[in-house]
Amino acid sequence: MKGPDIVWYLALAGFLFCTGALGVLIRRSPLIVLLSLEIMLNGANLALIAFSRHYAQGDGQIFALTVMAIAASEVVVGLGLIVAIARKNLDLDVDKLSTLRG
Amino acid sequence: MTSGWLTTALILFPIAGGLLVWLLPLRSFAVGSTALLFALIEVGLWIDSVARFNFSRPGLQLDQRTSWFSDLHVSYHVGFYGFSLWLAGLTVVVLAAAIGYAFWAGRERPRAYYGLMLILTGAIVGVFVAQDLLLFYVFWEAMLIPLYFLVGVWGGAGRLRATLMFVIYTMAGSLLMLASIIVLGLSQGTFDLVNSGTSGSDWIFLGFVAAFAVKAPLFPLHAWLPEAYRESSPEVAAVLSGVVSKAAAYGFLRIAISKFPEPVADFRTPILVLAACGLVYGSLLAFGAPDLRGVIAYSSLAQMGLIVLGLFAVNDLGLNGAVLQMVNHGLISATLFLLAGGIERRTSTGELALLGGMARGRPALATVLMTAGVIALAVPGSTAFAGEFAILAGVFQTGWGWAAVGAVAIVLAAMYMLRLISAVLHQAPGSAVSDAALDLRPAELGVLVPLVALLLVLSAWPAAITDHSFPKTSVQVTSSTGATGYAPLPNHRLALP
Amino acid sequence: MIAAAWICLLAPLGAALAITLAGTRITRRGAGYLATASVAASFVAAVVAFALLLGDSPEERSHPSTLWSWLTAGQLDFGLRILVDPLSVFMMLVVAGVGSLIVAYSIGYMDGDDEERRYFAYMALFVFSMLLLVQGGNLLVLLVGWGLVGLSSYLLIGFWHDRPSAVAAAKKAFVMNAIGDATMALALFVVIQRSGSLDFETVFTHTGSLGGGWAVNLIALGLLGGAVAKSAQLPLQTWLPDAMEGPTPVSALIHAATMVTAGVYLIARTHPLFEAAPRVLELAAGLGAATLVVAGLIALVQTDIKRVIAYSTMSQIGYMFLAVGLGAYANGMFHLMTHAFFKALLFMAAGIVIHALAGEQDIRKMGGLRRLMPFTYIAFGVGALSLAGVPPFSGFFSKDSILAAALAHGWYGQILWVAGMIGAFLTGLYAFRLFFVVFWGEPSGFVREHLLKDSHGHAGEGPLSMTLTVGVLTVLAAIGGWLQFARVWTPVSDWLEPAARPLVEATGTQEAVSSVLAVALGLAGILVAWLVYSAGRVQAPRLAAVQALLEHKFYVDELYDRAFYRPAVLLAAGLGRFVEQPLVLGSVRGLVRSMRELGLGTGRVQTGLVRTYALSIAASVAVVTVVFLAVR
Amino acid sequence: MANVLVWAVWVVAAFACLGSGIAVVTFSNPFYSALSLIGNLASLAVLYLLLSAEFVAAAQVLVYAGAVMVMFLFVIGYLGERADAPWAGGPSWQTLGAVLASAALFVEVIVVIGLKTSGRLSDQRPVDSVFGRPYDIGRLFLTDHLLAFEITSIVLLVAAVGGVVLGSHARETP
Amino acid sequence: MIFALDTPHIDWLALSAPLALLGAGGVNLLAAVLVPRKARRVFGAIVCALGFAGAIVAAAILYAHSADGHGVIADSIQRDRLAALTAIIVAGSGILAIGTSYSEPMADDHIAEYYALLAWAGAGMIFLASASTLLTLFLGLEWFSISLYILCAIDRDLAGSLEAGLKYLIIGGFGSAMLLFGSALVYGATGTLEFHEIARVVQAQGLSDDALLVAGLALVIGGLGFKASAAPFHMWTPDVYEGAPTPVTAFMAAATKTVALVLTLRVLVTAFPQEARLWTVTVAAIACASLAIGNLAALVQKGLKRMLAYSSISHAGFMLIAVAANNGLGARALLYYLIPYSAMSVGAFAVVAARERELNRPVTLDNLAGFGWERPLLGISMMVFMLGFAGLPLTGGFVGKFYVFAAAYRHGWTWLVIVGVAATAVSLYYYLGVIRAMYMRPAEELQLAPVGGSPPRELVLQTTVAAALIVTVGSFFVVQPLIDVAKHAAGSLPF
Repeated sequence: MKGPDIVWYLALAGFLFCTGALGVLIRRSPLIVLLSLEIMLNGANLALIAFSRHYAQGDGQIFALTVMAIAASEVVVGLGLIVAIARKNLDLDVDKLSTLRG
Repeated sequence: MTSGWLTTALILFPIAGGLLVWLLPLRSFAVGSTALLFALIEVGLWIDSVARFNFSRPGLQLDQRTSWFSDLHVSYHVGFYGFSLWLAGLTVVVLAAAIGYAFWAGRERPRAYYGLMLILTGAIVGVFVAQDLLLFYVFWEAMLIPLYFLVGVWGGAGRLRATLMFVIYTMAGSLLMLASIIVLGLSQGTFDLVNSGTSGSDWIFLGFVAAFAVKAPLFPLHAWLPEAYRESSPEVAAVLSGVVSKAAAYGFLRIAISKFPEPVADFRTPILVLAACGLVYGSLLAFGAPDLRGVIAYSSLAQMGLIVLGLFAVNDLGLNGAVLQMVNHGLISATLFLLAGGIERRTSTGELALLGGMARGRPALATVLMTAGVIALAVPGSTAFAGEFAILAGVFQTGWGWAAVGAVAIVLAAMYMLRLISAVLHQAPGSAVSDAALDLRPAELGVLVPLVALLLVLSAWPAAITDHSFPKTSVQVTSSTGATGYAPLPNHRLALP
Repeated sequence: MIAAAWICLLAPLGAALAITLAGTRITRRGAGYLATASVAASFVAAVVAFALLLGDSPEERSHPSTLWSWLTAGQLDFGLRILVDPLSVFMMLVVAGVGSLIVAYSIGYMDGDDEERRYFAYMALFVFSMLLLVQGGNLLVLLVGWGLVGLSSYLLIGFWHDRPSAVAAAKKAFVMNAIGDATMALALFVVIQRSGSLDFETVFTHTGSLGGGWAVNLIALGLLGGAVAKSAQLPLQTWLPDAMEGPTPVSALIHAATMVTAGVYLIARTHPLFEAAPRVLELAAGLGAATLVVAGLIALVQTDIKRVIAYSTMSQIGYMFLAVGLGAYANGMFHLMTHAFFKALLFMAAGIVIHALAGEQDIRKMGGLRRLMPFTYIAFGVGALSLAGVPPFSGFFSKDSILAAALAHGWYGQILWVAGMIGAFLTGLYAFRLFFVVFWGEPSGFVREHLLKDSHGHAGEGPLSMTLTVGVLTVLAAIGGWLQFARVWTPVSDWLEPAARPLVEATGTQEAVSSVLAVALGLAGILVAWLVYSAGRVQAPRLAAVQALLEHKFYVDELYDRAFYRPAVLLAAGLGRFVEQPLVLGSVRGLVRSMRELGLGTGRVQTGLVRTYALSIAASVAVVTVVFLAVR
Repeated sequence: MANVLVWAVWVVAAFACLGSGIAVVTFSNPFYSALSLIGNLASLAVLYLLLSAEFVAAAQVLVYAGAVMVMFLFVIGYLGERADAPWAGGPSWQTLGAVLASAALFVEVIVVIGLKTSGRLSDQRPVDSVFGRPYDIGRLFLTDHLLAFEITSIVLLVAAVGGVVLGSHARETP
Repeated sequence: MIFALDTPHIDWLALSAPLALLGAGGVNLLAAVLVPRKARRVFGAIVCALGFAGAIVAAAILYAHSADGHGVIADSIQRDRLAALTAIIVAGSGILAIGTSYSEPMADDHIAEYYALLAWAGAGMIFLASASTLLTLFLGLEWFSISLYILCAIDRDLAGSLEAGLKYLIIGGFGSAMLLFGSALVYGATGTLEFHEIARVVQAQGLSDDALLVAGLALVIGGLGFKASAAPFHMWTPDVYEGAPTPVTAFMAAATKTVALVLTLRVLVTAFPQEARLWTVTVAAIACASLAIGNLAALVQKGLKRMLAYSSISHAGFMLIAVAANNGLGARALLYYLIPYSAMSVGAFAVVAARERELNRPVTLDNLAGFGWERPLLGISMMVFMLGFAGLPLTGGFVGKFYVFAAAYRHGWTWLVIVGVAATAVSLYYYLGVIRAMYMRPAEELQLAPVGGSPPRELVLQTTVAAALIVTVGSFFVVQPLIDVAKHAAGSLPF
């Protein structure tokens, strides 16, 4: 089952990662920013699993699995924050959350 | 040495005293008198160390050494040379006078005030006895912290800007010195001043020079000086110009000159130029200054220029004269600042245009100011003259032009100092001078007379210092010009065994 | 002998200190007595020293004594050292002798001043300083005394410190003298460099090795600068007339008898150094000659009684400079002594006049004092005659021998001799202008108002302390010159010979020619003065330009003001405004400000937008990666 | 043949992955973004399968696309639809910088890969049958990565506490 | 299938410090349910403090018994003195942070969770300090980061707290993603996650200029720099420090920085020794940037917390100089410096907290006027902390800076010494500005405690500050023992 070279996966992983980064950089909705972070993590995961396959060694997969769990944790906390912010009737716009500056 | 504890005691005793008066919940009077007592005992300790010091023996004495951290070979190493002994003496005397004056004048928050003064005493003494580069730096900076408070809290209306300028400017200079200390210490393998050899690095030398030149101050690095001297309370200004500036001169002597013979030779001319500029420039500005403190402040600038001139002559006359002049100027400017304080207290101004005629009916004030003033302008026969003469005679050996500049400064000194004396004492009473402005009180005399008396004693016997500062062989002529008669001295180096 | 010398030196210092420290615990009169006693003690000690020194053979009359090392530096050691030799003893006698008379005179003169104690302390300090100057055993001690007399002169000129003019005059005197001190110090630096010592004997024995050329000339010039400043010779003469702001006894002591003649002493004392630089020595003589003429001219138009005498002092010191500059040291010193007598006498007599007229010094308000103050009249007359060099008064003997020495000194000396002769005429003229205007004629209204009312309750000529001392000085001025009559009777020259061997010896003919001519010219001056100012037979020529030139003292004051003082003031102000503020202070403030600006700049990037923060991370990582990939 | 099939699957999954990724970032409505992310995760799961990471693929679908995204959708639903336009708002240099930085990172990854292909990345090592299976993963989690396993659970616990602390607002909101 | 698992040996001692804190956190979590609301504050603080104290004891024992470092638990973590010393510093900061938190006017309902999260954050940091694989590195990082996200936002009454939390979370996630992708690339380059293995593989296969490896290294440096709040990855720091509850800020400033820097050192030195030519320069550049930006921005700050945040950025710069030096002296310098630095950080923020509680509004330079005279102990302490930050003698900060510069010089980088010196000079302006505000403003500008008189004597807070003061000053005098400890800890690293 000889599929594409590992480099293709890697390119895809890189693309995902950068897409996610772009999302973080251009979006103002904290929800979408969180989603973009997930994409970045997934890009990294893809790279890890690809390398794991390349080396025929499970460490990368283990790493990817823990990343999944960590991502979930971040999402939980992030969503909790977003809900708390929404409850304080603050705008859900990271650009408006700029009372701290200077 | 067996008496090394005495040196440590000279540092720690006032600091302990400072902490004590600061922490004990004493009342104002008790705080002041306790502090004064500590200061006087400190003077006694110093006298004891003079008594134990063997002036005929070269090398470090009353030394004590303990390792501080060994991996970089840094140690607590203190001890006295002849000249540092005198500078320490200057410190304890001036600080005692300053504390006495403050005690008389009364200061708010006395516990903190006297605590800081005593701590300052210890720190300055520390600078003069430290024989380890890092320890020197520690005391050097530690000296600045109490000063920051003393100027900043108890100063005049413009004190905030003055302190900011003073502390940041001088510390910026010191930090360059820190860089130099690190480089020197690591390249030598030890931070000990006595054990380490000399260095030929210009950059390290310049780092040290930067610190000392700012602190002294050397023209044109004196931007902090006018405001710091004007805004401090008089006794702090006395300490600043009398003692703290001497720490810089001491630094030139102990480190810059004795550790860097080649760079000294390379940079002698530029430094002498700056010193000479400072001498004339300070004198001229002192002549133009509109107020008491301004005159004394700029005259300090001039005097520091003179002292540096002497130091960088690097010969017997120059070095001995410089040490003598350090002590002289310390006592003189302390006296003058305290007097200025007394006058300002009476007239609530230091503007010369508003003063005058204070000699009439105030014989003590007139006598003390006149005596201090004529000594300050280095009238022949005064100890200041002895110092100036030796310095200029020393620097003359380097080049006649330096001494010619110095001669100009002699005349200018007469001009600004007489202007000051006349503006305060003579002619018709100024608008700020009322009959309510009394003569010096006994307490003030108690502070000032000892200072003036010391000056007079030194005037009778300046050799007390010049004969007991350096081992006779410390200045070595490394190359001779082969001229006839008394060997002139283009290339000297100072070696402190 | 050494002990006597030390006592002589230290007695006045002790008195000065005692008076200062005692404060109000000593009465005003007591202070006067103490000061007088101390100076008198000095005189006695000086006499003792003189007597003892007389016992030595002439070649061994040199006894140094060091109290302790004053200033040391490595191998160099400058002791607190005195030298007792004929020259110093001669000066000690003059200083302590005239000094004690003048201090005693002051007791009466200063009576009633509310700061008498300070006055006597200063006077005692001055005598000490002057003695230190003349007794100093090395150049440094000499310089110390030199400076200290300047200091006490400053203190005494400005004694009445609520007068702005007095304070200004005092400052001027001090600063001018400081210039001299500075040039002397420079000379000393060269000496140190060349000989490694300042002791007279050592230095003089090194004179040969001083190396000709610039070094020795520089030394001599430096010393000459000091001498010129102290003795108010051209071009540093302007302070002396102003110094008349001080009390009259001060003028008598400091600005006539002793301090101002120190320059003469200096040249005599350091003559080996000057002799090694003959051009400089000639310069000194030339300056003296110029001064004696210029000062004589100015004295003609002055209206202040003390200023006239002051200019005459300058003029007479010009003679002394002329003498020592030509190498006739003994003649100069002799004139120094007689001058001390008659000039002190003139001042003190003038002081009696001033005292009687409640401080008035303008001669135009005086007149006809002859009858009202007969004693003063006689005393002043003796002084004036002596000044004019009329035999047998003292001035005749000393001045004429100077002129004779000039004649003996080749063509240069002969030019100066002419100047001296002109000076002799001028001396007679201005001295007797003063004398006739003040004493002859009818008492002016002003005089009557003061003297006839007899407001002092005294006979108008002062207390005994004044009249007695003036009397003594009158005698001395009259007969003091008999100590020496050149070529016949020369004890002064013989005495000074071991200390300062003269370079010229006038012949009998020269002596005779000079004497006759000088006396004649002096008498001519007196005659002209009588014609113009007393008899009114001749109108003084009215040359407005010359008059103005003389009244403004050749505009030297104005010149110095424009050339030195004002530039210094402007420079001080200019440096403050254009260097100190903008450059020295401004640069630091500017640095602080720019730092703050940078800080504010970083604050502007800190937008508060979380996206920006992420962008900065992403961009930085991208950059780092590129760099790593590029340089790996 | 199998290779062609693998390639085909790969291409489809890859493009789905790319498209859904871009969609997540560019949809203005968070709801659609979240849905796109589910698609993205699913397509990634396929890719994982192709890389013999079967357990990971399963977990991706079950845990990630299932549990986590459900929570996401829940919150989005709770907060209501708050759309914001991508590329809008903020300083213009922000957007420009964002694109540049992202593009730069991508180019760098490509360059890195490009530099690497001449090397060893093309030869994949053969894998045994257990590779990527639950057994293998379980073994690793209990042996080499025991600590990681435990720590992961702790992090999840922390997050849970965080969720409670941040989400429970009984006291607040009038 | 035979389930013959070769489970690794569990070195409980190596884990004892995090475990103590985990336990303390757990107890607190239970307390949130079981202990009455009024007692929770005291209980939580005590349990948490006991946890940190236990961690210190455990770490001390670990230090004593780990003279030669080695990997444990399947080489997931490293048992060595470096980790133990870091644990002690972190746990010490934790105790001080608890003291600072004690009277923080925070809502009671989450107080137990607060202490639980504090303990867990500490546990995460201590764990992270011993991480020896990229996986445990990532996990530990997230462990304490997530705890901190929550802690930042926990005081919902505090304006800016939620904003700070969200910003921290987003940027934290972004930074973690960078680190993760970097880890993936490194893994791709070497096929291993374990630090020593990475170094070995790179050495054995000559990968030192491998593109994947260096790209991964760049991303890893970015991720670590973010945690250390070094410029240009620093921009979240001021906002988060300002918005977070002050005690949390205190803990973050001290502990996060400690662990991030130690970890940066460990990763770079252990895993990437072959890449030293790249990362030393990079870290030096980052250090310079941090020094410049941190100091310049701090110059113009009015708010004290924000100013201290920028100051912490500049300190990251200072300590990164020690990392960049890449020598034993640098490691020693870093580890020594962290001791007084942590104490000063927590102490300074504790004083800020005290003033905040007095005024009930954010502390600025202006409303600090007269504080020094009013509260002598706090004033003196703040003064000492500021002097310590500025690196003046009689504080450990001086010796720390001295060692850092010495390390830079020994690496041959005198220019870096000059940069550090210049930065210090600039920093004096604002550090002394604080002292000036406290002591030197004229009386009419004094802002005394608000109506209601002096606040209750906060014995715990004052004790905390005093302890920080003692550490700050004490570390100046007892340099030798501390340096010995730091030397042994640095001995764990392959220099």
